[in-house]
Formats: sequence, structure tokens, C-alpha cells
Amino acid sequence: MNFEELHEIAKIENEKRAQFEYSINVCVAAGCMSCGSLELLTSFKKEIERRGIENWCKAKGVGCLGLCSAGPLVSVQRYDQKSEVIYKSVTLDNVHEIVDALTGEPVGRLACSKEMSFFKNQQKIVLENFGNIDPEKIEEYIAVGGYEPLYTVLREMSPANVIEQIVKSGLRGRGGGGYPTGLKWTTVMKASGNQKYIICNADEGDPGAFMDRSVLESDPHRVLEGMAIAGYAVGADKGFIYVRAEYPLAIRRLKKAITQAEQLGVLGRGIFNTPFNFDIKLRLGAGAFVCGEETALISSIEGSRGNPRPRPPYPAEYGLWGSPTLINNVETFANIPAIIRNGSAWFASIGTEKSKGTKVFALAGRINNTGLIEVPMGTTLREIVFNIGGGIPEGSKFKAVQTGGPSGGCITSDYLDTPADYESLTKLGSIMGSGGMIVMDDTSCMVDVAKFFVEFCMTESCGKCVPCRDGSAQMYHLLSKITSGEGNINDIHMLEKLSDLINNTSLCGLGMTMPNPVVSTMHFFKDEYLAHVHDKICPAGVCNMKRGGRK
Amino acid sequence: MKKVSQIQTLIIDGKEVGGKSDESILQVAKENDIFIPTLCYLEGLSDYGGCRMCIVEVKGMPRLVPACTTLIREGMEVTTNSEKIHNYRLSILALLFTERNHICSACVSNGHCELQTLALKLGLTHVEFPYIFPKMPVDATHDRFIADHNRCVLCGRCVRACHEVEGAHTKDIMGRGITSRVITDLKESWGSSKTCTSCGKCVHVCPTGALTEKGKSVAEMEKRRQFLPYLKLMRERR
Amino acid sequence: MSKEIKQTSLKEDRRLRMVDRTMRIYGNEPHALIETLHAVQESYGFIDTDLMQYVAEKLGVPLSKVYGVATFYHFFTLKPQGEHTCVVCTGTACYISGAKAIMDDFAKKYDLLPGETTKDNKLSLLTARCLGACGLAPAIVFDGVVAGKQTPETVSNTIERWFKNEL
Amino acid sequence: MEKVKIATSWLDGCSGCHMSLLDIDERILTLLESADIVYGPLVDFKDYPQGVDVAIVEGAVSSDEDEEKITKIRKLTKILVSFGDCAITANIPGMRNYFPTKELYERAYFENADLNQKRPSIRIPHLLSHARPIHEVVTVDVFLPGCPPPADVIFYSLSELINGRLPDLKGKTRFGR
Repeated sequence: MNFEELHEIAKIENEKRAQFEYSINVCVAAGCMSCGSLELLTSFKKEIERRGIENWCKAKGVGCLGLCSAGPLVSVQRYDQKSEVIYKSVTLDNVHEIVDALTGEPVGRLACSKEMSFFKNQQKIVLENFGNIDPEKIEEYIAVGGYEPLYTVLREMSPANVIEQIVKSGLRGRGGGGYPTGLKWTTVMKASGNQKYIICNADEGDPGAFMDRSVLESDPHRVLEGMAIAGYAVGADKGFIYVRAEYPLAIRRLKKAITQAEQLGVLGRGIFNTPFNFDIKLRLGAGAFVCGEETALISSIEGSRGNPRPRPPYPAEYGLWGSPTLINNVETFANIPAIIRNGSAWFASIGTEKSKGTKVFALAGRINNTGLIEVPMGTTLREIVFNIGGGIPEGSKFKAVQTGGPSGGCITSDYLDTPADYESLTKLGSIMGSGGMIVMDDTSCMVDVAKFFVEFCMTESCGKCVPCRDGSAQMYHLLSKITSGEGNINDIHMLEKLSDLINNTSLCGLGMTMPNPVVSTMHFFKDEYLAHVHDKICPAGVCNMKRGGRK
Repeated sequence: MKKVSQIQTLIIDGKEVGGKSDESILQVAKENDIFIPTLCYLEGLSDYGGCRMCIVEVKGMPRLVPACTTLIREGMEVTTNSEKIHNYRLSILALLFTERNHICSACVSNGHCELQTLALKLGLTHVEFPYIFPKMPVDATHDRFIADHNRCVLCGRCVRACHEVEGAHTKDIMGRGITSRVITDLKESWGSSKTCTSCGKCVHVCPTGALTEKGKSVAEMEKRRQFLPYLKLMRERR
Repeated sequence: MSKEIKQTSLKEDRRLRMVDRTMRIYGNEPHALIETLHAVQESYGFIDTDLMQYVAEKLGVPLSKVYGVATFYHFFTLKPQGEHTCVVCTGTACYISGAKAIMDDFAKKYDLLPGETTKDNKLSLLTARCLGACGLAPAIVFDGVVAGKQTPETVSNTIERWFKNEL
Repeated sequence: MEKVKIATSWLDGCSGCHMSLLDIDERILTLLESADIVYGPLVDFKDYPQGVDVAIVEGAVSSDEDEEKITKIRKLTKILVSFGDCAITANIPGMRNYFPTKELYERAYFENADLNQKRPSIRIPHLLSHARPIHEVVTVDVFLPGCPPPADVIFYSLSELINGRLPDLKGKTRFGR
């Protein structure tokens, strides 16, 4: 494979595309698939064939279109005018009229307005190819410029150059911690060792987050390319993607993508006729949240229990099988090709002073537009929830937005004007996390929510260190007592004490951040806790109180 | 390429001390008779970092660190005991007592138990968190030994001794979190284990009365561990 | 020696070939343990003791470690599943959108708690920590097929149809 | 000077702690110079009096009767001492906590009874689901662990309490013997 060949593939693919005036793009990511989008795609194909219009119109499966709550989504694209209509909640019965409408006015009843803030107010880098390319065809990725950055890197840049670009871009880890990516790469590059590894952390364990799943399902090559670039930069020739077994579709597409990339020679030995070799292997998680922690993840790839170990030494120096290892999350790798293509200055011009670029968020819970969005860092929570997210369903009232999953906290309406960046969210007692945003309205009891997260952490604790293992069980016990109306004020004090203990003495990130949902709800919703304890009442009417009170 | 260890000086509790660069804070503290409580740590086994009893403060580090797994550095300033650290240790110890059923007065290890001794040394006179009282099994199927899960603190010493020193790896930990438990082979009875060599190392490294010899009555079970550092040295030189 | 008989019959088992293949791909190295357990579960539906022993011997991994790993990861199950399985997502979005009511309904209607199978071996109830289908909360996987926006009613409809062999 | 009023009581325990109290031997006379024992199994008073300064209670809270007793003691006492391991950890009485109370009754009155296999007809205190340490039921001021606590430590603690000080028991006595 050389540059000309790569261009040839892109050219052929683009010519192929240009033959068709219309493309009916059916979302085949997991959300829409579970609403029957595959049947829909088949039906569109049949309809096109029946009408004999296959020489100017084609139907294909594409990645996530974002607005998962209104699935299945279908995007009808016109190549000449480059216009696009997105149809929502499409059923088999609608196939006929949508094809009818190709040359006329769109079916207004089903169409989402492109002017809708959900689509208008986003800025897409990681998600740029979503809804546009078929994730199962490498040619389509190449047609939109894919693997060109890898070529540029291998042929025109030194590893030090690449890292310099990443450092300058200001990219920070998208997995939650926000550690500067360039710094991490530098450490691994400088670490001594003949064998180094790249690991892509796709163990998206935060309940309520599905950004990584979507990226892997909708644009898998992007991640492979990012990993290969990282491999070149730090001097690694082997990569692993550690992906949750709960994501069968993502696994299937990744496997396919790796095979295609190997066949084309953009992965494997002597990539682009350079001495650079890079292999990527998949490793399946098996349902352990703690494996999102990097030392636990390494232990899991090695075939052991996912127990974290104390750091230092950091994986950058002593990682997989004792070798220097670079671990980044899916979204981080997905940003790399764009940074190489458009330059670090371009990337650094987006976002805030300390948080550069964009962030993908998964909106879920009591919000109208549940789905996947990408906005510049520093976009306010109000903009995300009420504008892009379309606000709260009618008849209920916004209560809080939870970011960062079991390691994060709740943010109330008073703080909605906070910009979503690493520092601002931390200041509010929450964290950016991997990007899950769960919106809650007045039907949610915050004590119950805290209990939910503590139970999650209790069952996900690996059990190695005492504060996390036993402290989580004690906290769960106390919260159960409070939510059943048998708590007293002493229990609240004990919760505070345990939170402090677990936060300060646990071995790994899971334990350290586990008390966050409790601390944050106790801070913002103390009155709800007190109502449970003093009046034996659950104000939201969620908890089953044993003695008196509502419900 | 073996790294050559260098001599470093550091300050522990205001006292200037020296140690080798590949030594942990705990090792250097021990050499200088500075007491840091430990539970999962045992000389001769790999470091585990699980019990969190040995947490210390290092000036300039944002978090408390376990002394057993943190290597010394030139100019380091370590505080091994402050009111804050002491209170955390007390709470951790208290949590350990709530987790299983530690009935000291009826335990064969009474008087020779590291958990009990730690409570005495740190001045834990009661446990503020509610006891869980889980129903735990006792495995007395082995000819010579008993495994009483009521007394287990999940320190992992037995697992490490069996794997690292004896090389049998008969014991491991199953499950996770509060439901983890030490097992023999495929969670089989100890007596029927085909991999166990009955060497008894696990029994003697166990800090509590979880692993004991048969035929011992209350307070009679004393553990011997002197063999461990010796064995480790001999195996390294093999 | 009933165990040995079972072992020989294991060897003739076609499902075992997939497990063997997986181990071979990874060169029968100990680090293939988790991938192999995935293969076991995929071909047999669960991981039983004999198979753990088989895998341990083939990969040269201690028995206790195999058991420790198999029980550490919640995706693995050591019990056979019923004819049909129902996985309720208990991620945050699903939880606040009504997964709890669905679970309560299982307890009430079928006397099933998570991880249990009905006595007639027809139905198993499992939970998952977020399927990533939060946009469709609450989500449930019926025999491997994800269905979104479920309610206790839609769930029992599906199950009743299973029971009547309509699906 | 008015003498300090001391009460002792036992809940679900074996009385061993009280025996250890007697093991302070003749030193009890020193204590009684400035204190009176106003209630408890060692003296003959029927009702728990008002205005007790120090109450020393052994045993776990195991039955509804224990619960009533300790609540009353707490109400009428200034300083409550949890006396011995059963009071502090539930200890031996706590060993029944893994079994449902129904099974306990079965075991005690039927399986292990050679004669007269029946539940007692006169009212016996109703067992709570768990035997609990005293401080899980009421607030406790001083913890004196040990099974039983050594006599010397008991003497020291009482001397301190009689002199209006809270004893510092850290490092002086441990759980178990």
C-alpha cells in the first residue's frame, strides 16, 4: 500500500458515490438496530430495486445519527446539492412515502428540522463521519480522507514531531481524568524497553454512558488509525483494544475493521512501505467496571482478576507484561487523526483555555432528546440540557444533571451556567468523566440515586482494599436504612465519615471517587436526606418508607 | 540490566534516615525502629497494598500513600502518624472487624492474632460501624488444617505464600468486593485438594485465626514465620 | 471414574472444538484464560466445573485462579441458563426510567430475582450494568435481542408469548 | 461529700465480667469509700434508681427485655460503660446471628431437649433477630473491652470514673482474653 493506492481507493469510492444522486442512510448503530433499523434497511433496498431506481439511488447502513430517542433514524442525502433530510421514528410503513419524496418535498410529518438546535448547535470532530459512512466498509472511511493522517505521520513526521503536535493541541484524556495526552505519550516514548504496547480502553463501564460504543460501532477505523499513530509516536508495534463484552455489535464491527485494515495493509507489517509494523488485537472485558482503571485493565488483558495495583509504577513505565504501555480511551484516540489532519493549532482553537477540543456527551434520563452529541469544551450545561437536549419532558421539573457516572456528582439548576470543562465540573464536586449525562427531574429521589450508585460501586468493588470493599457495603447499608425510613441523624454523620475515609485511603480510582455521588447529593439536597431521617418522608415519593410518610 | 541501588536520605517523623533506592518507606522505617502498622504486608511475600493500614503522609504528595509499596526518594519527608492518619487506621480496622465474625474470646489464635494486636496497639476499644454478621463456612476437611472464613481478613497472604513460595497456587480469591472469599482449587474442600502439598505455609502466614492447625484449642495457635525471608533468599539464589 | 468418562465424552463434544480453537489461537498461553472462558460460555451457555478443569490443564493455569477469574467477572455464569433469558439493564438511565419497576414485576409475577431461573427451567432473569442503549431506557435483552422503552406490561407480553411458544 | 452512685447490670452475657469485677478483691473496699453500688446482681435492690452516676453493663442486647432494660438504664444514668466483649461486639451471643430465631427456638427447645419438647408456656423474653452491641441501641460513653476485662483495668476504670474522669483505655485491654 502506498499513497497513490490510498488515493485510488478514495477516488474510486468517491466516484462510486457520485453515481448516485440520492443516498438513503439508515442508522444501524445499536440503539436504532434494536428498533428494527436492519429490517428497515432491507425494505429500502427492496423498494429501490422494485422501482428500478438503483442507478441513481442507494440505501446503506451508517453509524449513529445521534438522536437515539427518536429511532430508527434515516438520513436522506442528495449529493448534488449536498442537502440532507433526517427522518425520525421511521417504520416499515413509511418506506414507500420516503422513497416517493426523494424528488419532491420531504415528508414533513417525519422530518426533523436541520435547524433544530440538536443538530445545529453541535460541532463534530470525533463524530464527523457519523451518519455519513458505512462503518463496515473501509473504503468509505478512506473516501472521506481516512488513513491519510497515518500516511502523513509515517512518511513525513518523526515520532517526536507527532508528539509535539499532540502536546500543542492540548488534548486531554477523554476517559475521565483529563490527563494531558501529549505528556502521557512523551513518558511512554521516553520509557526504556524494546517492547511497548498501546491499549485502547473501550471498557465503557459508566452506567449511562455510550459514547465509546457509538464511536466503535459507527467509525471503528478512526480508532484503529489513532492507535496506529500513537504506536508510531511512542515506538510500539502492538495494540490491544479492551472492549466490553456487552457491546456485541461494536465487537463485530471492530473485528471486521481490523481484518479489512490488515488486508489493505494499513495495519500489519511495513505499513505504507515504511518499516513501521502495527498489529491490533481485541480483548473482551467480562463485566467488571473496575477494569476501566488502567492497572486493573492490564491485569485483565493478562488473563487475571481485574485487581488494580498501587501506582507508581505507572503503566507508562511498567504496564502490560511489565512493558511500557500507553493507555488511552476510545474518544482520545478518535481525536488523533483529526489533529494530525487539521493541525494542532486548529484543535487548540476549539474549547476553553485548559480544556481543548470538543467533548462527546451521551444524554440520557429525563430529557427530550436522549442521544449522542458533540460540543466544544466549555459549552454550558444549560445549553446542553435545555437547548441541544430539548429540555425536560412536559409536566416535570428539572432537578439535577448527573455527570461522571458512579464517580461523579449532581449539578443543580443554580449551576447550569457552568461551562462543561474538566476544571469547572471538578470545582462543583462532580467530574467530567467519560461523558455520560443523566438528567433527573422531580420524580427522582436523590437519596435513592445516591443509593443506586453506592450499590453499583459495592458490587463492582474488586475487594482488594479494605476501605472500598467494606466501606461501600457499610454505606449501602446506611443508605438502605435511610431510604426505608429507619435512619437517624447519626447515620448521616457516619456517611460523611465513611465518604472521607474511602476517598482518602482507597487503592484505586474506583474507591477514591466512589463517595462522590453521596457527597454531592448530601451537599445539594441535604433537605431530602433530612426529610427521610427526621420526617420519615421521601419527598419524591420513590422510597418505600416503613413508618408513616408518603408511599 | 540490573539497576544499581543508591543510598538515599530522607526524613521519617522528623528523623533523618537513610536507605537504598529500591527500598520501600516501610522497610526503611523498620530498619530505624519506626513503627508503622501493617496487616497484608509480610516480609518474604510480594507487596499487596490492600489493607491500607500502613498509609503515611509524604510531603508534596496529594494523597496518602501505602508505605509498603512506595519506594523512598532522596529528600522525602514522611509522616507515619498524625491524628488524621491514626483516625483513618482506626476506621479501617473497625471496618475489618465488621466484615466477618471475629470472636476473639473463642478463637484459637486469641493472643497471637495480628488483627487483635493491632486493635490493642492502636487503641480500638469498640467498632462504631454496624456488624454485618455474615454466615461463613468452616472447612475442616483437611487432615491437619482448618480454614475458618469467619476470621478471614482477605489480606491475600495465604494466596501469595502458596503461589510465590510453595509454587502450588492451591489458594486464590473468588468473587469480588464484599463477597470475595479465599478458595481451594475450584472451590473444593481443602481435604480433597490434589494440588495442596499440605506444607502449611498458608497457615503460618495467616495473620488471624482463619487458617489454623487442627487440635489447637482457644489461644493455642501460635504462628511461625521465620522461615519465610529465609526461603525467599534461598529461592532467589537457586 | 465418572469424571474421566465425562472428560472423554467432552472431547467428542463439537462445542469443545470452538473452545480448543480459541485456546489454539492464543497459543495455549495462560493469558488466554478470559478469552477462553468467553468461548466456553458462548458454546455451552455457562461455565461448568469440568470445563474449568479442562481449560486449566490446557492453558497451564492453576485451578483456583480459573475459578477466581470466572467468579470475578459478572459476565460469566457458572449456572446453566433457562430456555429463555431476559437481561434487564440496570444502568443509571434505565434505573431512573423504570427498570426497578420491571424487576419488581419479575419478583411478583414469576418469583424471580436476578441470577435466578424458574423451576421449570423456562426463564432466567439476569441484569447488566448498562448496555449502552441509554437512549432507549429502560432497555431489555430478550434472548440476545435488545428492546428499548420497555414497561412491565411489554415485558410480560413477550414472556407470555414465550411461554405459549409463540416466539 | 456525696458518694458516687454506681449501678451494674447484665444483659445477654455469662456473668464472667461481673466475676472479673469481683476479682479486684479487697480493692473494692477502697472504691466503696467514695462510691455506693446502688443496683445490680451483686446487691439487693429491686428497681433501677434515679440519678445513677455510672452504670456498668455487661452482655449484648439480645431480647426485647434487654432492649427495655438498656433504654431505661440509659435514661436514668449519667455515664454508661459497655462492660466486656459481649456488650461491645455481641461476642458469643452474636454467634447466633447467622440463624433465624425460629431455628434457634427449634434447636433449644426441641432438637436438643431430651424431655419435655415444647416451647415454655410462661412468657420468656422474645429474641430479637440479632444480638447487638449496646452502642448500636443506645449511646455509650466508655468502652471496656475484654472477655472478661482484666480486674486491674476494671479497678483503674472505676477509680477514674469515681474521681470524675473518663478512663483512657487505649492499649490497656483488648478484645478477647
